[in-house]
Amino acid sequence: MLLIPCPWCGPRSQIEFTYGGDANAKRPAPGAPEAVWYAYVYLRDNPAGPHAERWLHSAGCRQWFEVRRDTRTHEILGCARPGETLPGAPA
Amino acid sequence: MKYSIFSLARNAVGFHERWPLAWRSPSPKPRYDAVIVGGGGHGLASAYYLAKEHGVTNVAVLEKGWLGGGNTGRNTTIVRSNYHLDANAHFYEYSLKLWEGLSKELNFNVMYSARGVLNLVHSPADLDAAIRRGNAMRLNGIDAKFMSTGEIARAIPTLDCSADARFPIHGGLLQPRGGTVRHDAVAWGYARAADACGVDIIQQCEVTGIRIEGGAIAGVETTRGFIATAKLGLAVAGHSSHVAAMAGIKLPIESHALQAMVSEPIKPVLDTVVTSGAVHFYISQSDKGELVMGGDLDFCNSYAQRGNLPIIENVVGACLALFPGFGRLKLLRTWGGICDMTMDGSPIIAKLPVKGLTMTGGWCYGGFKATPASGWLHAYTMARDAPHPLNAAFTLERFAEGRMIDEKGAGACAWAH
Amino acid sequence: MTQSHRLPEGGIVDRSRPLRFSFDGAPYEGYAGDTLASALLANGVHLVGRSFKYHRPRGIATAGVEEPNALLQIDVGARTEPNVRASVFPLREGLVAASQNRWPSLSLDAGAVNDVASRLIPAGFYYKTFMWPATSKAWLRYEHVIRHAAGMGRSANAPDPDHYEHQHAHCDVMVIGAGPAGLAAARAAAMTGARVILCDEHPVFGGSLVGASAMVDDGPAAAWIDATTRELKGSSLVTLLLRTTAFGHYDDNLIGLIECVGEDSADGAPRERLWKVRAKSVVLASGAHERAIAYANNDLPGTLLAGAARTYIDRYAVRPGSRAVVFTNNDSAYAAALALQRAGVAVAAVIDPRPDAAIDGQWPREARAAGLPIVPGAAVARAHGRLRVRAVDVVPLSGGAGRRIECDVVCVSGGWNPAVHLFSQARGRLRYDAEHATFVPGSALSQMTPAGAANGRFGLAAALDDGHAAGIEAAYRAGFAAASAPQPPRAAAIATGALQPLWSVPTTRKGDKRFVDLQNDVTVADIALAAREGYRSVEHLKRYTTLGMGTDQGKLSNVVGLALLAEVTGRSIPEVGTTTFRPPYSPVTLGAIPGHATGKEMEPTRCTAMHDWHAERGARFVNTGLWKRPHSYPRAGESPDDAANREATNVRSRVGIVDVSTLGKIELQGNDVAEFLNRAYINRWDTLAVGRCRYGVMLRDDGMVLDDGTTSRLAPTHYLMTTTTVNAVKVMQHLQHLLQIDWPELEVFATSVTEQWAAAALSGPDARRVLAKIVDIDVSNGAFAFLAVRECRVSGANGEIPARVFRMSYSGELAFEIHVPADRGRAMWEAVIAAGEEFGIMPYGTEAMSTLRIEKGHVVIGPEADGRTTADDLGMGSLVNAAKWCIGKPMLARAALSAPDRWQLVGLTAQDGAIMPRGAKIVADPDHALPNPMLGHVTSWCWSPNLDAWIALALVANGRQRHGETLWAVSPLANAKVRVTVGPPCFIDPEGGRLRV
Amino acid sequence: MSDPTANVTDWTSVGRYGASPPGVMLAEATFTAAWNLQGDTSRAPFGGEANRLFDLALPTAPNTTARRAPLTALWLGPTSWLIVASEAHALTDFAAKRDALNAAGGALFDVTASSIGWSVGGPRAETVLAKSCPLDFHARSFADGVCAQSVLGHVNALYYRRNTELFTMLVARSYARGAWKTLCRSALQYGYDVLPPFAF
Ligand SMILES: Cc1cc2nc3c(=O)[nH]c(=O)nc-3n(C[C@H](O)[C@H](O)[C@H](O)COP(=O)(O)OP(=O)(O)OC[C@H]3O[C@@H](n4cnc5c(N)ncnc54)[C@H](O)[C@@H]3O)c2cc1C
Ligand SMILES: NC(=O)c1ccc[n+]([C@@H]2O[C@H](COP(=O)([O-])OP(=O)(O)OC[C@H]3O[C@@H](n4cnc5c(N)ncnc54)[C@H](O)[C@@H]3O)[C@@H](O)[C@H]2O)c1
Ligand SMILES: Cc1cc2nc3c(=O)[nH]c(=O)nc-3n(C[C@H](O)[C@H](O)[C@H](O)COP(=O)(O)O)c2cc1C
Ligand SMILES: [Zn+2]
Repeated sequence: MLLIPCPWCGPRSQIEFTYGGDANAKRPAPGAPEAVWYAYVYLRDNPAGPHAERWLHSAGCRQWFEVRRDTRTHEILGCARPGETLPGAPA
Repeated sequence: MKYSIFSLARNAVGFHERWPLAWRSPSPKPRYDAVIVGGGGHGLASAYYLAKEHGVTNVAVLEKGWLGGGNTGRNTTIVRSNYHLDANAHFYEYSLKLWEGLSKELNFNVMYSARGVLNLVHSPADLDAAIRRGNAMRLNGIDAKFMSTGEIARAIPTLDCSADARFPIHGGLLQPRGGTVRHDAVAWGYARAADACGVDIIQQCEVTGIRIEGGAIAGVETTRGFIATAKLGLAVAGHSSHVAAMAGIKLPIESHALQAMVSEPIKPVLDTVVTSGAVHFYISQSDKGELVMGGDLDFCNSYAQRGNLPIIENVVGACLALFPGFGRLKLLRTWGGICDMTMDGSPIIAKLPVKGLTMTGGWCYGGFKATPASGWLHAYTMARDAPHPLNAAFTLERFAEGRMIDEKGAGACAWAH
Repeated sequence: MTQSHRLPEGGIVDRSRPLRFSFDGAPYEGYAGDTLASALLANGVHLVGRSFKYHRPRGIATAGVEEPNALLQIDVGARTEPNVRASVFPLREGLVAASQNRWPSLSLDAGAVNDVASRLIPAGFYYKTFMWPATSKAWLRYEHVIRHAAGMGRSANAPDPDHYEHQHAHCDVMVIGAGPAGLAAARAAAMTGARVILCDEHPVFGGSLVGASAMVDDGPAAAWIDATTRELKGSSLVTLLLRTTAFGHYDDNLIGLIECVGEDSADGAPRERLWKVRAKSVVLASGAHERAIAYANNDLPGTLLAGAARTYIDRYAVRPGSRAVVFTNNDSAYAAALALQRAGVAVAAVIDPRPDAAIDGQWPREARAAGLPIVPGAAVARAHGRLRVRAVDVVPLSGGAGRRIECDVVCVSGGWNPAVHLFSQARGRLRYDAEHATFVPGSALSQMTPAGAANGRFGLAAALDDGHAAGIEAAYRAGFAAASAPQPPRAAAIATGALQPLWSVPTTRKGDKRFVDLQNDVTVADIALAAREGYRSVEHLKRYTTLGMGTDQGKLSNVVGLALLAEVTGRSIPEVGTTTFRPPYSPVTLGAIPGHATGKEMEPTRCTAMHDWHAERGARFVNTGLWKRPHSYPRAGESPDDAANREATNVRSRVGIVDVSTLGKIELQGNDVAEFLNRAYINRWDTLAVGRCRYGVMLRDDGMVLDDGTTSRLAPTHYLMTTTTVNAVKVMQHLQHLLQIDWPELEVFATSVTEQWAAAALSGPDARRVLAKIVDIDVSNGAFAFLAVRECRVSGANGEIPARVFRMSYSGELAFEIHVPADRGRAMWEAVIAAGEEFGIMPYGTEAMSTLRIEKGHVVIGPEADGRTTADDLGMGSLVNAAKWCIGKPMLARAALSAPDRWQLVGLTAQDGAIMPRGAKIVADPDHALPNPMLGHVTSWCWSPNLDAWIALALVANGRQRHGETLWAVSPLANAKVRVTVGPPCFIDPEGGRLRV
Repeated sequence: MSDPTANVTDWTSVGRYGASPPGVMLAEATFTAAWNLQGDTSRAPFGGEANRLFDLALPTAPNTTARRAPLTALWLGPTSWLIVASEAHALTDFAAKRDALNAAGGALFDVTASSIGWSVGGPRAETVLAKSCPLDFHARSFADGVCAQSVLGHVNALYYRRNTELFTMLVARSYARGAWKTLCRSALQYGYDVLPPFAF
């Protein structure tokens, strides 16, 4: 069971969290072209390897944040609060 | 050598020392007319039908591991066609029809066990939805039967049908022709039959790149060298995004771990497949006697073929809530597979935006039952370079066009389907 | 009840506490401290079961969890338990045990015909036959027979009377296994001040050292075990767990343990406890499993592992037989041979394939000195006997004539396999160790340190050393270091000679059965067959032959099997590799896995503040999400549906009250709330006046309807949003995401107040009169208009209650929604009921509420808004404000979402008084050939007591253009078909006059 | 599955259950008001205003508390706190304070009726809480004054260590009965007392 490092509460058990998916899916500006909206709504980064993803500490501090996790090993490589840069970016 | 009780008897005399190879292990040729990536049920079926139905026999199936080692070898083996939406209903019903004749077709006993699949209903709202679905099935010419709580209690005495249960059983929707099929036999049966048609099944051969020239498929880079082909079909399930990316295509798919588990073998206690959407649980008893159980996804992207305890707790918790008598049985083994979850819960069996490239994937946790139809239609689409009416709706473009096939209505959230 | 094979002294059994038990009906006696297996052996019982496929007689083969044969059915009735491993199951008074998989009896089993017919049923035979006749049901019939022949023990058919619980725990160092290595590791780690948990599956500490004659720290091993455990018990930072198996390793070093607490749950203690231990660092000191050698009839009762024989003698003081043959390719079995001799068992011979010169370790030398007849360069080729081994044929490997040796036990050792299961589960790489011909942990893991036999460090001295070092290392990794390096426990190293790999003994007779996997009846020939047919991957071998797929998961057989596969396919053993190790390490009781989260507590249950009142009035409850809501309040002799109709009629004619506390409620404050709501909803909120509320609809990003509800403006920068009951959490998380990730620039603070407010909707022509009696504000139409919100005080029998009252209507009648702090919910409810009495007020449930809203054509998230419908499909396209952007709007532009044939919301009325079938589909021609094209389906339907007809809401292709048409609502499941008239969704008071009075 | 606490009612049923001497003490933790305060302390004037209104420094370190009897301020999130009053009239003029905080760029929500509080003490308190909660309650990592939101089984719960002997926890009202049952069942094997309510 994952031990997820909440950037506020520190490492907590996975059961306190809710998954939010691909963190690179960034909400487009209202006026963005339909193609951009389509990509945002439907297309996902889905790498076999380090994956930037969102988690909500739903049973804890109620904060959304980002985690980089290797999808092959489930090893967590880093976490970040909104606005911070997520460490462990693949070179 | 044809498999039968007679060949078995004949070989018994010779202490089974003369059985031939079920399939060869050839080394890859430099070029094929068609290459299928993925030696699971879908890839092997695609190759078999290419050869058998369309006479394309110069075909290779490339498998990075051992054939059938992906989800085909790790699923809970439930086959059914109890869908609500037309596109799904017709597709899965075609698959079920192929299952019915598959052992004979392949001369390999895939153990299609038409023991019935019963979806339990736990609330009045579920009841409406289940009956609505059953009616849609019947209007689509698919067998479906509603079972009252009383009928269920009589048919499955081990089930807790009491009215004060946490999730009381309000009835159930039965598809009598639904059931199970021996997972490994499907991979092996198609492999043997495809091999007999001349298909090269190449194991331990991972595709590491896709070569595109002038916007068309030129071949694949593999761990065993470059292999040229103009027709490339992807049947890599959980790895769909990963492999499609080699052709520069981003898919509306996420890969998630789904776990399954078996109890120790026991004497027969359960003759039908029982599933419950409300508590995310499904169970059947294998011929060896284990209870084969599964439930929900592990809820975060994964390629690890393993999961964690919370889901196992939920699955067994649901099991014991429904079957309180199983409490002292023991869990024997748990494992996981990688599901290719799409944004509407339905598959993609279609041409991709590169000339000569097709895929059959996006199975979510329900693609085993699709194996024969998926292979058949994928082969058709590859051979004719155009989809068959049965898979015409399962395009990649449907999302951009707003033609989602969203059985659950859960929307663009991969893990919600 | 003599214990014919019990030794006069020695062992850890308590001879002062005899225990009576029965096996297959016959009474026996053992001692406290026995396992069921040791007690059976003490009574000379070897034959305990029949094998899975061939139904061959089988005996006790091991003294541990790796047992493939001795699987018994324990107890009867609700507490009966199948497949119990007798080799680890502690004996208890009155225990009732029975053999499995045999009929009519163990010694005379009809299933044994399979053995005779065995040549017809080699590995995978079922893939090749049972295909005739070629009908879709053919296999079902064969399957029926096969299923009943297969399987093992039986499941109980009554609920498990015992209960199980979970326990979370955290530690710096988790030590798995309390043998010499584990004890040394725990001791060393504890000295550093680290928090340590030590567990062992056995009921005693010491592992393979228990009862052994070895010396540790110049004293008897038993004394060292004692001192060490006492020292550990003394520390408040150490937790010791016996009868506790570490069954699995999960992400981030979460170790699953299963503890056997007690056999029944008097005093509230559970039967078993599932531990979830989050360990900073783990020492895996799980020891090693001995393996066998395959030769003809190597499955006869009386055949057991040499190490097991030694354990039965040393630990349980049991003599496994009277005349033994020992067959080994390594030194360890010589210790067993010596133990046998000490125990008064005649050792007829020690058969060893190794050349005489190679048999020179310390134990072999002691064996020679003790006069044991050693036969070098030889092997056991075949065993004889029916229900018990009588003799073995011994052949020189160089060829030449063999000889027969009489015996009633054969003790076999083919070498040892480290118990690397959890190391491998933790994704540790294994390395093939040619010296010991087995797989051992390869590259180290940062969070797990294997030690002792589990680490390929066989031998006591090595194990103690290795364990000690591992304990220090693990503690250091967890951030703890000992002030002064403690001394490792010492033992004399024992010189051992090299092992000579021997997996199977060649045979000349083709029909011979040389078993590799005893439980699943997999023979050497089966492995050759698999390879011959192309099942050459170790994973294919496993699945084709079922090697290692039994309850023992191949602890004895896997390495032998893959070595044989390597042999027949001409590959090296490491090339072949192992199959995947998966949890659980040994089988875990299903009941323990969810703990209490099953049955009625599988999911939590939520109750509103008025729940007890409803219950006291005999309400029928339904689940809505996790909530319990009253479905209706049936009176004596009234059906729930009749009750609902009565309740619904009463609302339209007089007045009714319904508990709506379960609606999600979210309060928002901040300067940008209006802007935020404008973006989140399809409609506008900046234009909403303070003190008023409005119905709103939210879309998903894909343009489909997500949720709906009314939102009120309590102050310029203060709003109260309501959501549907089921979506409350989803919507809150959605809003949090928008505020924290997408639009952090907006100044909006939100909190869920669902739990804060109890709410009731008071509706019906007399609603105002009832309300006026209990509130301190003017509720006249002028002062309190439709869609207005007021704060006031509700006064009732138990004082005044601050409240928010909303004049809105779901029923379509004059209605008010009253919200009060949840702790005053029941008081408010009772005040309204009291005030309403004179007007004939009745409580109503979800069923009547549904009838009322269907009559009004209100959509519900789920049936109508089914996740595939747009606002326009539901007839609310006009609400999508053209002047502003909102979530979902961009994707709504997709052509298909405004196609003319989209399914649109309509109202249906059954013609000529017919009953609308449940879950009906809409077709043009009910008798059209199948497949019959569907034009839509009924989403909600009811008997409308107020219209005196069956009506429904439905989604129908191009429905808004079909008003007035006649279509068919059909239900093949109920073989019902009804003519229906299509019309607008609202059946009652379309202008809404009633709710504005 | 048998349920040893089938007849457990609720936290008002004072008495001794199971073995003596009991390993666990349970009691309702009563409070007169609980307000959720939200705002960004790094943005003036909110921080200063909040501290002034309640005359206590909001704990800004995650999972910490500040106590000025009869008030306790518990950290809920980087911009969210729960202020609990254990005596009548300790927290008053909600509307005025809310308006003041709105003006200062913050928010105030009354959640007094939202949850039920319990105190859990005794030598087995940590063990009992840890049966249903994955937090590490050992004093080494859960010191006096620490608070943390987590779960009790499948129910969200807030835990606060008042002192070495005593934990106080909050559970949402609609879940309270089930959560209480969970606590009692975990405690029964060690014996437990249900004491009359005492202040948060
Ligand atoms: C636990 C679980 C339970 C399930 N239960 C059911 C069920 O009850 N009913 C049902 O209908 N469905 C079920 N499913 C879904 C079903 O198993 C799958 O949808 C189906 O087996 C997919 O078959 P496939 O041949 O497409 O994929 P696979 O069998 O996974 O085959 C894909 C193959 O591609 C190979 N591959 C991947 N990448 C490469 C590469 N780069 N180069 C070469 N080869 C590659 C993989 O090694 C793999 O062997 C379940 C799935 C899981 C995980
Ligand atoms: N070739 C040989 O001579 C040989 C081979 C094997 C063992 N040994 C002897 O074994 C000893 C090695 O000591 P050791 O401590 O490494 O092994 P051990 O066998 O003495 O101790 C391992 C203990 O861990 C327990 N265990 C294993 N897996 C477990 C799990 N998942 N959960 C809970 N408990 C578990 C076992 O029941 C056992 O009690 C030495 O005394 C050595 O003489 C010798
Ligand atoms: C339908 C089905 C039944 C299974 N039955 C057993 C079984 O009886 N014993 C066993 O050890 N494993 C059983 N397994 C699990 C496999 O051993 C294996 O775990 C699974 O195929 C995944 O492969 P992997 O664990 O090697 O990754 C079964 C798997 C499936 C799909
Ligand atoms: Zn947090």
